[in-house]
Amino acid sequence: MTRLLTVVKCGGNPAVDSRGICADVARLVHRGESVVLVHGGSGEIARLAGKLGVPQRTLVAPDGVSARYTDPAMLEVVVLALAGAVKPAIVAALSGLGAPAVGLTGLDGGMLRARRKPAVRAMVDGRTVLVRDNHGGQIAAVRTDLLEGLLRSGFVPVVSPPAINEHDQPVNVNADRVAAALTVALGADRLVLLTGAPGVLADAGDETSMHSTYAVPPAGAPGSVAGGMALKLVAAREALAGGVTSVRIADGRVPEPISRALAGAGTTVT
Amino acid sequence: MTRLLTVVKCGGNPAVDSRGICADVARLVHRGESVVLVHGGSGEIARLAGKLGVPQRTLVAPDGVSARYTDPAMLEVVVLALAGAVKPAIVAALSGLGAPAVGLTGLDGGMLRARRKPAVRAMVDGRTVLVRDNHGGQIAAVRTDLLEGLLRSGFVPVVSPPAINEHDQPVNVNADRVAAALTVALGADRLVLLTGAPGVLADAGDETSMHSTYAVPPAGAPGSVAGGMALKLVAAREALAGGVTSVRIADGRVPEPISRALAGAGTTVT
Amino acid sequence: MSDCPQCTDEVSISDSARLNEIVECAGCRNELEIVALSPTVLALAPEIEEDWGE
Amino acid sequence: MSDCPQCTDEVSISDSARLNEIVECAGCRNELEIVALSPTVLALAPEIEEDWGE
Ligand SMILES: [Zn+2]
Ligand SMILES: [Zn+2]
Repeated sequence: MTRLLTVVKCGGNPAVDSRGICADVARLVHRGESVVLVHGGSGEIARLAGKLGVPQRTLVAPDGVSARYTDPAMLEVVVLALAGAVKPAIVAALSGLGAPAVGLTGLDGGMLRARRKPAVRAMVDGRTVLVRDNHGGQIAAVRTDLLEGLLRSGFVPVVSPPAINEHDQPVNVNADRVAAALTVALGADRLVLLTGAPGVLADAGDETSMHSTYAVPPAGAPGSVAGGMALKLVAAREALAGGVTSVRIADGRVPEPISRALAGAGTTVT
Repeated sequence: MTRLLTVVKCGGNPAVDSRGICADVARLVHRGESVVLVHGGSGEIARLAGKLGVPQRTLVAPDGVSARYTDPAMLEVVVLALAGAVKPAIVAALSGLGAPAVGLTGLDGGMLRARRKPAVRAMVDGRTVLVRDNHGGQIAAVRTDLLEGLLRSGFVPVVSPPAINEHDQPVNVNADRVAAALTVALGADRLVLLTGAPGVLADAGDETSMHSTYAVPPAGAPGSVAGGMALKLVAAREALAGGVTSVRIADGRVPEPISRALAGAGTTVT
Repeated sequence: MSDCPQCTDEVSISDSARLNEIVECAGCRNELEIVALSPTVLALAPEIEEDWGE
Repeated sequence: MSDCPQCTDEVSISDSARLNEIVECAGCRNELEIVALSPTVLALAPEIEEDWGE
């Protein structure tokens, strides 16, 4: 791949403006660059879970880090929302902007292979319990042949969870970490994680407290940042460890959010 | 494309055994043939519409032919069910059988461009009325570059509605006619339409009354066959008119349904 | 009764007529759509190529 | 009270204990999972590499 390749992750967060992100993706593509767009969909997942009467639950690890409790009913909602609602809307929007997009999940072409842990420890009412029906996992392997072929042909891959486990069952994975894993596996030049904040904040309640650079600790939970941002920093660390040289966490709520991030807005993670 | 290419359409109909169909697709792929699998999902659409409280309604044309009334809420359900439930299950099943599948809708790569009619005539309580919020349409153009690239790379494309209209909005289209249009556009060798019956029946209530060949009239509604089969015959006619030489309507409820159809089971449409 | 927008003949409308219903004008044989009720307003119905199976 | 499956020491279980709760054996320091209630049955808890953010 000789064209500049950027992996962009967008939320998730309903505050993030997906029309503006799509317009910016199309702009990059039209000037000859390649983009892989990774998306979450927490807003749509919440909306659909509510409509279908599936409770949204959270697993809190003994160290206080929390994650979505993806029981079988919630896994169904996650896949419906990401593959059946968020992704078609993004693909249609990119198409309308002249950027020929192809929507994919980690199931397609065996792209994202995950390990599902048979049990995870969680805090429930102050007690540590084992949860065995959590269909969340971590990415164990990435196949890039499908993406590389699409990029060569000029398509914009639009990728989301789920991944597929060793028993060929869907497994929910964190979309920020999907973006990081794809950046590494594709040897992409840049990873941009868009979020509903200007960047990594020293004080979560103060948008002026942004770090322009943030050195993520080499292991363990990143200190002094709240849940969602901690996971983005874990993803950023995984990208850096995999040899990615440019990792930015930037504001997804502004016009031209990717171009701004690439021009220096947001937080550079090192 | 020099490898034998077969387009297979599976339902839709919950009676059709999608595991058996996937196993047969994998068998064809493993012996070096190419397959495009087109799917509907009427069972899943009905289930999800029920859960979400969206009424399923039917438009009946003045000539008695009926079709799904896809108002905006139903279009959302159709896309959720096809792209977010039926397709991921098929892709995961094929993956588990060693056939690397890629799930697509007509939105992807601008594959299926449709015209949505601003109004359709329908019979309601014995009166002819114009319905203006039906998001169903007919296929106007097919782009094959995405599918051809995937087939060259050895992937099994798994395709369903929706298509995309001239305003880049999703439009529901009939999946049998998607299969026919793709067969023509790809110059595929064979089209197999699997259904919940042995083939085209002379008497819908008598499975022994199957036509081994059926000459579909060159225009107008095919006579003496019920709703769903009439649409399959319209699709078959479109494929034949486009130069496809082998069009079969066959039983999707049996083991190895595609192999059986290719070996002569079901109805040959001429 | 309501006037045909094409030939200005009077077109009889049943009491149970509904919005978007198609009626035929006996004068000019055009198909008309009821675009408003009470009072009834008629408009020339759009020509639509019928194609079912969508 | 219930017996530790590793060291057979007695492990005290609170009245409000729940299924799949993890308790530590004071004798051998192993982590045990409550795999049944009334009567309480304990099993060695699986070792799990903790990795959140999934
Ligand atoms: Zn008239
Ligand atoms: Zn012990």
